[in-house]
Amino acid sequence: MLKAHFKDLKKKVKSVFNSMPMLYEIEGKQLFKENKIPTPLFKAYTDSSSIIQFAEEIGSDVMMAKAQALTGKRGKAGLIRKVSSAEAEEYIQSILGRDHGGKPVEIVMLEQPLEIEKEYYLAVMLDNESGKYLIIASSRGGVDIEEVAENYPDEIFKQYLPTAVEPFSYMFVDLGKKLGFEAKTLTSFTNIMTKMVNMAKNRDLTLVEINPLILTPDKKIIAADSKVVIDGNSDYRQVDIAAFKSQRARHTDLEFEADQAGISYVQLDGEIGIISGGAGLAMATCDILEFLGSSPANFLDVGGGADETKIEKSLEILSRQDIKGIFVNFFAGITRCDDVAQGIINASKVFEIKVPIVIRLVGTNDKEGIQILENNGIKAYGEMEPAARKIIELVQGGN
Amino acid sequence: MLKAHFKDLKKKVKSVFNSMPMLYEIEGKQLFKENKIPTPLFKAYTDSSSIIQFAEEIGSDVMMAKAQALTGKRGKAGLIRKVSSAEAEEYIQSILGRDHGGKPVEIVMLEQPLEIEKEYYLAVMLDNESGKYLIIASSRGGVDIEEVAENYPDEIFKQYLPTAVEPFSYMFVDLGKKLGFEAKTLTSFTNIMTKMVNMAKNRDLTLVEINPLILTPDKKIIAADSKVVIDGNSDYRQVDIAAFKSQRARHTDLEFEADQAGISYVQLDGEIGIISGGAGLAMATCDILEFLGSSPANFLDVGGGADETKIEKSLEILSRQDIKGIFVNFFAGITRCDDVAQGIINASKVFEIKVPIVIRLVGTNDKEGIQILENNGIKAYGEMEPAARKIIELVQGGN
Amino acid sequence: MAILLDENIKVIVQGITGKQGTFHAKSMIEYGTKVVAGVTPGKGGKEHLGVPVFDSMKEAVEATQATASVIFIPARFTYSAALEAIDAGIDLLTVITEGVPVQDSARIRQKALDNDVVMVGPNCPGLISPEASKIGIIPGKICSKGNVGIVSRSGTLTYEIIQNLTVDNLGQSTCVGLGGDPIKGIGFNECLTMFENDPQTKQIILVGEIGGTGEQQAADLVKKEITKPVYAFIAGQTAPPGKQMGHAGAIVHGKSGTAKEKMRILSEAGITTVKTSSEIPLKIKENL
Amino acid sequence: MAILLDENIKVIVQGITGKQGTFHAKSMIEYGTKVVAGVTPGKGGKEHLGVPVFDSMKEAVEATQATASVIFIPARFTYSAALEAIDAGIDLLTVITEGVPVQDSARIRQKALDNDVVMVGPNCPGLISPEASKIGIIPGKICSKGNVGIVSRSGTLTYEIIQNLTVDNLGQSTCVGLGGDPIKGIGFNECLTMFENDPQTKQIILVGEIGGTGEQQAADLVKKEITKPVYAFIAGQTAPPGKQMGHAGAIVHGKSGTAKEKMRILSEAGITTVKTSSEIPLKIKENL
Repeated sequence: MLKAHFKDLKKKVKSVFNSMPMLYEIEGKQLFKENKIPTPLFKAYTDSSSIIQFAEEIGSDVMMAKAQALTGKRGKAGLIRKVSSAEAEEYIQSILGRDHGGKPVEIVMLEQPLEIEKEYYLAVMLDNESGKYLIIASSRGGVDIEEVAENYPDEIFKQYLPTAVEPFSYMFVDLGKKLGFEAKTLTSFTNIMTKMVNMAKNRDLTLVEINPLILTPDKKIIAADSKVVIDGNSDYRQVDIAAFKSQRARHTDLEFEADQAGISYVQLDGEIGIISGGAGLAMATCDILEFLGSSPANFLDVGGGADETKIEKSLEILSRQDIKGIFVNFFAGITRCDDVAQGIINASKVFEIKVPIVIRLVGTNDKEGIQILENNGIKAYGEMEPAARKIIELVQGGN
Repeated sequence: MLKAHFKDLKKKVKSVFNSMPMLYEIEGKQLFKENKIPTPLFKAYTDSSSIIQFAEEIGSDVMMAKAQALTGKRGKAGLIRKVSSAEAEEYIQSILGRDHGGKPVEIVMLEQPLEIEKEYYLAVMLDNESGKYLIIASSRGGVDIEEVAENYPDEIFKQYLPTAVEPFSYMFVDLGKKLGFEAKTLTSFTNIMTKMVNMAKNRDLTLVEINPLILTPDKKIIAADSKVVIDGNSDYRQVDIAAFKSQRARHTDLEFEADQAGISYVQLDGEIGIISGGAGLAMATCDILEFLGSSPANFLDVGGGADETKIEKSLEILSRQDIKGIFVNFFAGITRCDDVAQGIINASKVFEIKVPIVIRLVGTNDKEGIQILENNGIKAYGEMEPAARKIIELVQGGN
Repeated sequence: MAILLDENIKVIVQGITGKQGTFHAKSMIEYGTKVVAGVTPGKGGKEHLGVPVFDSMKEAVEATQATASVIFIPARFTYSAALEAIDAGIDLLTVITEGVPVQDSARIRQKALDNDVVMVGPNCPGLISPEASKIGIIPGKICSKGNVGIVSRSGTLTYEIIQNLTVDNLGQSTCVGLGGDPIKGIGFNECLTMFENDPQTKQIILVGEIGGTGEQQAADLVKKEITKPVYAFIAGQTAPPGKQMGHAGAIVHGKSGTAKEKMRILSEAGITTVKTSSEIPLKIKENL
Repeated sequence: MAILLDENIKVIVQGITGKQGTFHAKSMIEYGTKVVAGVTPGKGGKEHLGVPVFDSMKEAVEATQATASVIFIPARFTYSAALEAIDAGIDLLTVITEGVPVQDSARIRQKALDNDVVMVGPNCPGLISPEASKIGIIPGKICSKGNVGIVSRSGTLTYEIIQNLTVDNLGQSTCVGLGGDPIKGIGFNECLTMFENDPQTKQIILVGEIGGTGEQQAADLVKKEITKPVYAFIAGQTAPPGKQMGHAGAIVHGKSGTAKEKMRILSEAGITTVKTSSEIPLKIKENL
């Protein structure tokens, strides 16, 4: 069953619209350190003096320099390299600012190189299907784990743990043995597992992935990498995590601004800007533009219960994007059509909307909303497809 | 049922030998503050400048000065008084060092006086019978609650809560209503309850008692007193609490020294010092001395699995007490008689034991223990009563 | 008959005195839902919208014998409110609130499972059995009574589909908005089974989205156990590939998260899939 | 017959490779207890005292089908060890460890109750059915087989009483040391009921202490349901009044905590109470 699903994973879609943001490796490792999960010594690069200091700290002239990025394949992109302290500065300067996955590298991490006896893969994720923590582990770590899952499905081990259960070392003895740990390394492993699950619980992490988890020749188990995904809904109670630099870096400036205003906004590269409410309808709005021969310039979901201000803000954000038209598409449930209409009118008073705009407004308080628009000389559509056709016609003219 | 049990509560014994130590009021209130349970403003008195500062802080010239003590009846003893800032210094100096319950007053707390609309009683205790948290509350607070329990048993409300359950405000709505809270005060109360239970759980408190809990004329609920009992077994994970000043103050110096060595030692006023293992046997050892016409000079339980060092330490402690004889009484289970014997021999080499000593040694490895004693010319008894008679005879001579 | 709710179901609104609670409780009452009580701690004893307000769910359930509750409470207090509803003995718990920490949702879900409570949501529009009762925020006027059952992961998109059906004289038995969060209460399969067993329901519409594996599991179930015709629409068909939940997510979910893949699997299970929501009524009418 | 343990019970020692674990496991084996396994994480696969050591209780139970475990583990790890034993499906859990945080004990106790596990301790000497099996640290050589059942809140004091009985040719059916901690597993009443139903037991001795209310509850039970003669000794008769658990403790326990009061209540229930432990054999012989 596993095998069947692993062909073309690289391009797998897991919604661009989710609120499950990733941390930088170095931020993940800060959380590891807080939770006493062993990591190599590490330090953020600040200037050349930090390199000298770090070399002293680790008692070695050789260190890893790792560009911090929210997308993978850093190794292949030449963004991770083992360097001597003499080479480090030049190498780091060469990668700082380099584009990776559409973002410039802004942070470089210095790390103690490790001697490796064996590499493991380890992940704790909050599993959507079961609603439990799912632990995934393999003794074939350090490589593309998805290929391992495809080629050696029997060497991928899984264990579920209810979220309400307090984790203890004994719960992970079986798993540790399957991975081949024994004696002292077995207890090290079960302790690390316990800490990982506790960290996930206490810090509202939806994924903690370590690949590779390293066994050193002197039988220490160390997390050599970190991939940590947080739960955006928990920002209010994980204020320090929400403030990590990666949380700003994962957005374009406009996206970040929208995010701060509680709006889900993703920049795309089409011609028509959209404003909608509800992820499903917003996606369907993008879809219908494509199907009808145009393209969305963005995904924008004001979220449930949006008020006038959010509508105004959405229009303001679109006004700063290079677009040919705006398609406002609401089927209001918890949001109210009069709020949407009022927001549009308010916005149009504050700044000029220079491109054609088509508004489709149905649902809660739609009569009131339509009335507000009509009072301002704007016609509202009742159905999505005719409205979509209209905005495309306005944008593309007679073509 | 309640009524039947409340006649002579003042002298109720709850084991002098327990490890459930109480905190000073001011320490309890520090915990309240940490847990956002509302208290009056308070401050520890340090010198006359602290009085001036505090008067400014509370914006009033009048304050409460409260001697800190581990025994009750402070009010009746004149150790609590409402004073002006001009009077405070003199009053505080008059009570500092004054004896209360066998201990000199060492700490005085300054506190903001409160306007009172109504007084309540509130307690969260870890209940031994049920193994659950037991909440006890009454709207007849501020007075002797045991009398309330006797005279108005229907106005004492109880609620049990399993220790594993996460407390939430909704669980305390019923209780709050029984106490007569409503509207805003109801939610204040349920919030306070939630915080109290969380505090008890997180800080290993076996009792949190507030009497009175005060409702002010402007409808604020405030903890005007605190009685907090901690769990000595949890000292290793509540290091800051274990370090509170009250934890030293509840012992005599000798008791404190014994406590630090893991020995349960309580000074009494009899003639024969005892060393025993197990609280039950140690108590029975005290009892038998009384029954046979003598008296114990102390209670001393070395605890389970005591080694030579603890025995040595016990003898050393007794050597500093004014006693006429020593009765060592062991029926060893997890402790080993050879360890006990060796400890006695070791001690006798380090310092002279000036009073008669009778040793009764039975149980695990008793042959080995008796052999060790015999090698040193000491005879061991096999039964408790003959041994007790012997030490009394040695101490009291031919009388 | 419909599923989950009929005209007799008694509903308590948690957070009834808040802005959203007030607005939507009113709309529910106007629709004919038996809203028998509201709960707002500290406001017990009052009346709001003509409905008695209680300080706790326990009191509200004891006083009204209601079996359902709907939560309009800010995200950070939703966990406690949901546990309170379950502790009070509710059978059907609908959580409208958006932005609930996923770990909270996981724990509510577990507690609901342990107590045989049907949980819908969070971050969902709720449910409606047209002309009988609605719980949540689905606009009542777009619905009409009939024999199409709808189960959807999307909120607003569902309204779209309901409206299209109503315009085309295809009434609905019950519409269930499951909610868009990764961890939620009941899913497609629970609803498919209920619709299969509901005499009123003759066709079933399933509205999915990219991400997750609920649609694939639904396909499995439909193949094996559902005899009524099923139609499906998946939102996000043109969405660009985005971030995934690490390799762990890939190991668990494989590539199954794309709209294209979902539609392929659903089609293979004999489900009629459509590209735009407006096609659904046409397809249903074709098959009638 | 005896209660709780007989010659067939298979026992796992948790913490077998530690100092205490080694010493007392050896003593249990020498006494004839079927110690079938030890558990020390990280030491699985070895042998210790001729017994296989496992990394986890789960493995040990699976390999040996043992139904009892005894814990010799430092206090701060006892909570986890106890939960592990319960999770592994043990029926009888004996916790010897002293100094366990009371909240931990409360939670272990709850979990034991939820899983129908008989928990003895913590801070207890364990149990022994003479000439059959012992679990814990009661010195075997002072015991002899017979028909006196003993249940005690004290450890060392119980040895005293056992020895007096043995010297006087009064053998024991089972001796249970409940432990001296405020919150513990089974209490007097569970044991009294088992002794009542045990054909081997003809007399029962109850050893109490000051504090708590277990003795009073025992008195109630004896009055109502125990037909066999019961003898009681309470330690701490001369103890000076000490600190109490605040007023809350007083409200719950009243003045019932003194030895004098306990003895009065026990006497009223028809129990023969004695002032010194050495009187017990005399009283039993009088009544034979």
